[in-house]
Amino acid sequence: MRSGRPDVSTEPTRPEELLASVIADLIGDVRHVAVGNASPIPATAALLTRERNKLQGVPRPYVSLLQSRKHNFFTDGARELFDCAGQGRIDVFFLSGGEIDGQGNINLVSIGDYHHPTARFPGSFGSAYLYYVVPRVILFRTEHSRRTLVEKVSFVSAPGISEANVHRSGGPVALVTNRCLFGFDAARGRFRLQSVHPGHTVEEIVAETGFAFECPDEVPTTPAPSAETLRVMRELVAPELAEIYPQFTASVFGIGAQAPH
Amino acid sequence: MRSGRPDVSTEPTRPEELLASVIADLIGDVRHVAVGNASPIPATAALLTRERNKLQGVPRPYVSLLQSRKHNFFTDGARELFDCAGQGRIDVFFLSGGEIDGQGNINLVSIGDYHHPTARFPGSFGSAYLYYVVPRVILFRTEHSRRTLVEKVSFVSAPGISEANVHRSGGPVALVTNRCLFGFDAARGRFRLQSVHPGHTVEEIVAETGFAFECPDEVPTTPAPSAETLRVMRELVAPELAEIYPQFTASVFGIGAQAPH
Amino acid sequence: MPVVGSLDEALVGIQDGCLLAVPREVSGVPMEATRALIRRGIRNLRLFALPTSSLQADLMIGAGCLASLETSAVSLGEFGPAPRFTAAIKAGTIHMKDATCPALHAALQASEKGVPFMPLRGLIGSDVLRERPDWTVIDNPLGENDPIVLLPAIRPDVALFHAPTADRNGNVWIGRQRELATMAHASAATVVTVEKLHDGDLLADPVLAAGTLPGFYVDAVAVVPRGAWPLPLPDHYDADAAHLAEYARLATTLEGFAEYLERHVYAQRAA
Amino acid sequence: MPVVGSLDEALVGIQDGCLLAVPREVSGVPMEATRALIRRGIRNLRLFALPTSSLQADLMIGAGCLASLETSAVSLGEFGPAPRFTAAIKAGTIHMKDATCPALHAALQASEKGVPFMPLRGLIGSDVLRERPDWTVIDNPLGENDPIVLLPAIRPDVALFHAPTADRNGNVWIGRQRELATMAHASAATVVTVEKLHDGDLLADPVLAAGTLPGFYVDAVAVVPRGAWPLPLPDHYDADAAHLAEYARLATTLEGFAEYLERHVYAQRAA
Repeated sequence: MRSGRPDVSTEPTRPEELLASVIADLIGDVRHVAVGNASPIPATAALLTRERNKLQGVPRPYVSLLQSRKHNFFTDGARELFDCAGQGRIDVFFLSGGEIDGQGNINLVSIGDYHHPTARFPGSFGSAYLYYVVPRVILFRTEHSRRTLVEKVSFVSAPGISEANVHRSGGPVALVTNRCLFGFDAARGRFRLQSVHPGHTVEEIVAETGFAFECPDEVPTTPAPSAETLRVMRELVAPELAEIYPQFTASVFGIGAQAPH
Repeated sequence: MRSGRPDVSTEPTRPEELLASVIADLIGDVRHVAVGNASPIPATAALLTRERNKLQGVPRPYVSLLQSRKHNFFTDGARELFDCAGQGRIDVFFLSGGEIDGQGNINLVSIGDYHHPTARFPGSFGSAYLYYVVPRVILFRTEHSRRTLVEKVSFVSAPGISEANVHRSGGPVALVTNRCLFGFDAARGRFRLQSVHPGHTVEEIVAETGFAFECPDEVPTTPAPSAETLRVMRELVAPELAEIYPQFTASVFGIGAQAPH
Repeated sequence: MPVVGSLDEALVGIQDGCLLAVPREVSGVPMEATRALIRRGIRNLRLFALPTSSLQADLMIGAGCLASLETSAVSLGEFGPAPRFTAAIKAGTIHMKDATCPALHAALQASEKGVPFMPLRGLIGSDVLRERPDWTVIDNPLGENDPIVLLPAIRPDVALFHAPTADRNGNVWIGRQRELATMAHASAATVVTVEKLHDGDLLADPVLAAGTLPGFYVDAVAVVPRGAWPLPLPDHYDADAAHLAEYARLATTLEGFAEYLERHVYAQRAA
Repeated sequence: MPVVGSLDEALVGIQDGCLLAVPREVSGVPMEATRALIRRGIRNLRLFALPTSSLQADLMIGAGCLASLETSAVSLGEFGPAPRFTAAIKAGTIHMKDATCPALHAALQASEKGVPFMPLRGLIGSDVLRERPDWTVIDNPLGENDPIVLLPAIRPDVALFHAPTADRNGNVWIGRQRELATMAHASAATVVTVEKLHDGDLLADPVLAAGTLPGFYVDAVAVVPRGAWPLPLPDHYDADAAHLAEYARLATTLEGFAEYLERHVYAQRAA
């Protein structure tokens, strides 16, 4: 499956690899990570977590890639993911948004008046449920701009925080973008700048972010993935991923077209 | 499978055959008849209905014998019968009772104070649901006595009638015993003697029944099954039934021990 | 007993204005049946896509078949937004009932169980809920100061999907796509297209029976090889990526969409 | 990952006082596991039998293992009443929660879906409802003057059942017995005994996968050939009628029941 590529572990880190590494560290030691459709970087991160654990003899997490046949362990139909999450069995999920605001609200529906929108996105998918019941929801948006990270979303597909009497066992823990990593403070309902990716600056983050966020005096640089993490991603994860993300694995890892279906 | 028995269609009608024939006529032209556990006579009646229709080119009803593997078409687990009934897809079901009273209430639980009973039956099974939602429930009790047919049951597993505002698309249509056939008048909430089985009398029915019932001046005798009905029952139904009721088919139809499992 | 016959016969029960339930992309989308309905000129359908849709909804919207759409998302996935869906929403030409996936599953399960509603967690504080006057918030009667959403049961007139195989008794093998069973249970009628007929009785083998929808839920079956094309039928064939890319390109304009319809829907009229 | 090991290891998680869910006679009753629990001297179990029980409940009642029992019926079927159950109810030695089958399914489905209750039709006017203070009647919030019962979600501590096979990943083939999946989904832990191990991955084959409970719901698996005996494992073996008739005869007296226990439960201690 490696199809005669050069020794991959010495190639420079790609931006997608950095983000996958950041996300893998956010996943932590959990039992079950589920990844929705059209999420190649979170899928890379989930499989990276699993493969790194496996190398250390830790037989978890289960990784359910909902778009995959091979990596999808559900047998009770399309509702099982949601039932499973409602049971508290999905520890980590990923959500994005056409817009994300400073309170962690996400908008997957439309811009402007809902009944006369100026832009329409696909729709809320399962967010209006999963955001409430999955303990660690990692927000993910590669376009970090004032267009996507806004003060207040036009439409709340799912809110970042809820009133105290609303049943809520889950919610956002972090927001990963192409420029930085924000942590989410659920008690205060706001983001906190946690690290800035190599090549980016705090000033740039402030300028490109439409919402106010907590900004410590010292903001570390996001650590680059270790050589071992890069090796696991490139040699073990990428071939697994090629089944469902052939274009992504081809462009990022240089494989995919040859991958088995 | 007929194992060298004499020509069965000339043997006299057995009481079980009469009851099965009566029940088959009550079933009518429906889509789906379900039969619970430990109900060999209703099962005979349901299969008789199907086989007679089949001979006339009518491809119904489905007959689900819940105790059977071969005659059980459910694939969604033990709940499917109830869901299916809730959808209005089960047209006929059979219920019995340790006690049955004159309002059609059935008792499958106990005699005396519920918390200190003098007798205990197995329990209500699905009756407290199916009695409400299956349009034609046929009550069936072979022991017709003042012990079983009572004025008021000790415990209402399921009521014969409900208040007007209670969702109820089903209920009892008849009560078949070893002595007679009662129809049930849902509007008046009482039974009406419809026919007396050969060899029994109206006086006997009155004497042996613990509840008051409507009794017309002229009560017909329950018609004996036709020769064709007997033939279908003995030649087509009995072998099908032997899978789940070997003792019953052996004693009534003289087959069963030889039946395939 | 269900009728096993031609596609046109099978679709007779799907009439203008009916509430039609269809599955998501990976569960067997009845694309050939969809094209046949468009050719027939069906109108005012109320489409219920469980829980999301892609090419199917976009095509029917573009062809003017839909009065309303209830689903949780419409997109062409890696091929981009669904152009006719997006245009219709912005123009206000269809009535959109935005939902969230588990709410649609739960509403069908309510119908499956014969109950008037199903409760669901989540939703409270979202604009999805705000825009659904048919969804009700109550205080959990078994709790205290605990708001919870009740979703009314949805009973589609017809469930329509594509599956790998069915037998002559109308039993349909659905495998892991168990939401198709719920969809059939919840609907007044069910119409299925299949790749091929199975010889024998699917219920006779316990292993096959475990993945089979019994025929008494099924009204009509038609054999339509590659009936999900250009969408995938999982474990059987993949999506036709080149075709979907072509659709995504053409459907961005009205002219391109008309060209697509002519070439890939109406040109098959004789079929 | 579930542990695939010995029966005693698998049963470690089933402790005195726990709420234990088990299936009906035709869905794979874990009889050898039941005997092992009796041998271990388990006490104060709260047994939840979905939706009915036979030998299993009777045996555990007679052996003094149960504090309470929630089910819709207990009987030995064609072998007559369940003698120890009947005696215990009359003597008032266990707490009986009489139910009706669909209510037990619905209460587990509530837990499966993570909702606090499930509505159910029927029941109103029955003494089953009267004797269940935990079941609530409300006026349907989406209707008018329409009383409906709400059943609180039931979350068993452990689901325990017997199945034909499992693989080394803990995936369990349950076939049509889909209430076993709901039972596992609804329970905090699941323990399964199986006839034999399946070589390979049950989820790798779409046909087998359709009847498989995924391993992430399963905590422990033990291989116990004929683990349902003397009850049947449908499609695999029938009930042992002679043995059940012997049980029915012996269990009518305390002495006979003690003799049965000694001969068929305790005598296997070494096994």
